[in-house]
Amino acid sequence: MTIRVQEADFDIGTELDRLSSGNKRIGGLAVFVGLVREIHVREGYHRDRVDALTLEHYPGMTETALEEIEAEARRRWPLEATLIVHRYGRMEAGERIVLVAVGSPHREAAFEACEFLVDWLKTKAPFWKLEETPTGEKWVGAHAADDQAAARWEKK
Amino acid sequence: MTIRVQEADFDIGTELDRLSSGNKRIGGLAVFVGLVREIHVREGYHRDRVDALTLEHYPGMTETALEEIEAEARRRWPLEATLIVHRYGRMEAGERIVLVAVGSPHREAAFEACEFLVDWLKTKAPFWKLEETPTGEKWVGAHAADDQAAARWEKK
Amino acid sequence: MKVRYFAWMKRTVGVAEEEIDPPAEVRTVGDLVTWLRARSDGHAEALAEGAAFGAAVDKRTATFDVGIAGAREVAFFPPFTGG
Amino acid sequence: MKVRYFAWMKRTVGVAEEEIDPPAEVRTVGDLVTWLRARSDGHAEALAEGAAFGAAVDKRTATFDVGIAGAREVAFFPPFTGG
Repeated sequence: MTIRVQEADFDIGTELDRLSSGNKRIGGLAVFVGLVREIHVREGYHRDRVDALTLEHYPGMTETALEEIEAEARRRWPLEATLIVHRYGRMEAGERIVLVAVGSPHREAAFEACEFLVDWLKTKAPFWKLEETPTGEKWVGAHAADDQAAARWEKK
Repeated sequence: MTIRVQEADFDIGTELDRLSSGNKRIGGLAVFVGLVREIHVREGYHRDRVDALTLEHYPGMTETALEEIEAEARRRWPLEATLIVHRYGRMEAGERIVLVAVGSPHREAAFEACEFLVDWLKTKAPFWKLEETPTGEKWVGAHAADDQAAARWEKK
Repeated sequence: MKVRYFAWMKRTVGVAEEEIDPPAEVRTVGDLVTWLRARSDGHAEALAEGAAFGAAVDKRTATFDVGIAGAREVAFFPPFTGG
Repeated sequence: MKVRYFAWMKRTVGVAEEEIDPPAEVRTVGDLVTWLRARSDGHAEALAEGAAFGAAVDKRTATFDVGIAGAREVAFFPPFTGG
């Protein structure tokens, strides 16, 4: 039930403590932390380097989109706690970008809902990545793999 | 590649920082935190209360079993980093029991391997839970659901 | 009505946002795209037919058949790449 | 050879571990279970036929057909419930 879009870094331990403390029905937390990956291996051998990236977003729309994604997860799984913290602005390689955490009595629901939230926020929340590479700046294109990952949660 | 069995609590933020720092190929961490759940709803309506539990384990065998589980995960998925911290001894409701974290270039591998590790450690590592309830102490029986969760990873 | 552009579309159009006053026959997001293309080469390139971009009306994702009557803000952007 | 018991089996048997010296015809984990049952009512109850318990030989999970020749430690325990 917490959604934050912020420029500052976050502390995972503090965030997760706050999320689960006081709720005695939580048996498991499933968590995802997205990081700025420096080395990208493409097509199995070619290596690109990303020194930093800048995340642009659409203030106002971002929060609404994340709230809708979170509400959908709560409709689908019995969740006791949810947290999405997504950063924007410039981040160097190795920095944290996003934290998604889900608390549930049962771990299966926590894992599924966490994966769902990550998949959907990648394709349904208005964020755009601009990478700084040795050959210049480059807007990241949408990944077909992300679309496929998101599509598996579409209701038949 | 880190496995620890300890009585003391752990700090999630510190553990995850140590796990991912210095490895620039990690794009995502999938994490599971198991907690002592106080309220157990059984059969949809009956509520049991667990005030605390004591985890017994088999020193020596536990570490070997966890190492084997971790090695199996590395055979199955392209992982950059793995961490299992499992506590033993007495823990009160709301306390952390176990931390499983997996770092990979790609989130799908991280999520799958993390779920695999949790499922297998529940059924293949020698831990036993003794619950303290208002009606006395009670050894936890094996859950059919855990066996089923573990079985889905058995190679055909 | 305000129009906003994000990511590479902002650079191609040349502005992050602009105030516009389209004629009454511009009724939908799709109509607006066609109308905006005529404003400059940058607009024409960013909003070209076949280019992969999406839209939002008042900060909610909108397909091209969505009406824009009464909207305060229409946005255009490339596919999302967050997370 | 040392035998160890865990969780409720330890309470039922009455000891956490014991030194034993079974005769030569006790060759497998299964043989040892049968032999141990005769030691006390607690042993008989903990290691009863049909009870759900597992074993380890020198700290590795072992089925009942595994040999115990040369083993330093055999353990018996209920199904695992960690995590």
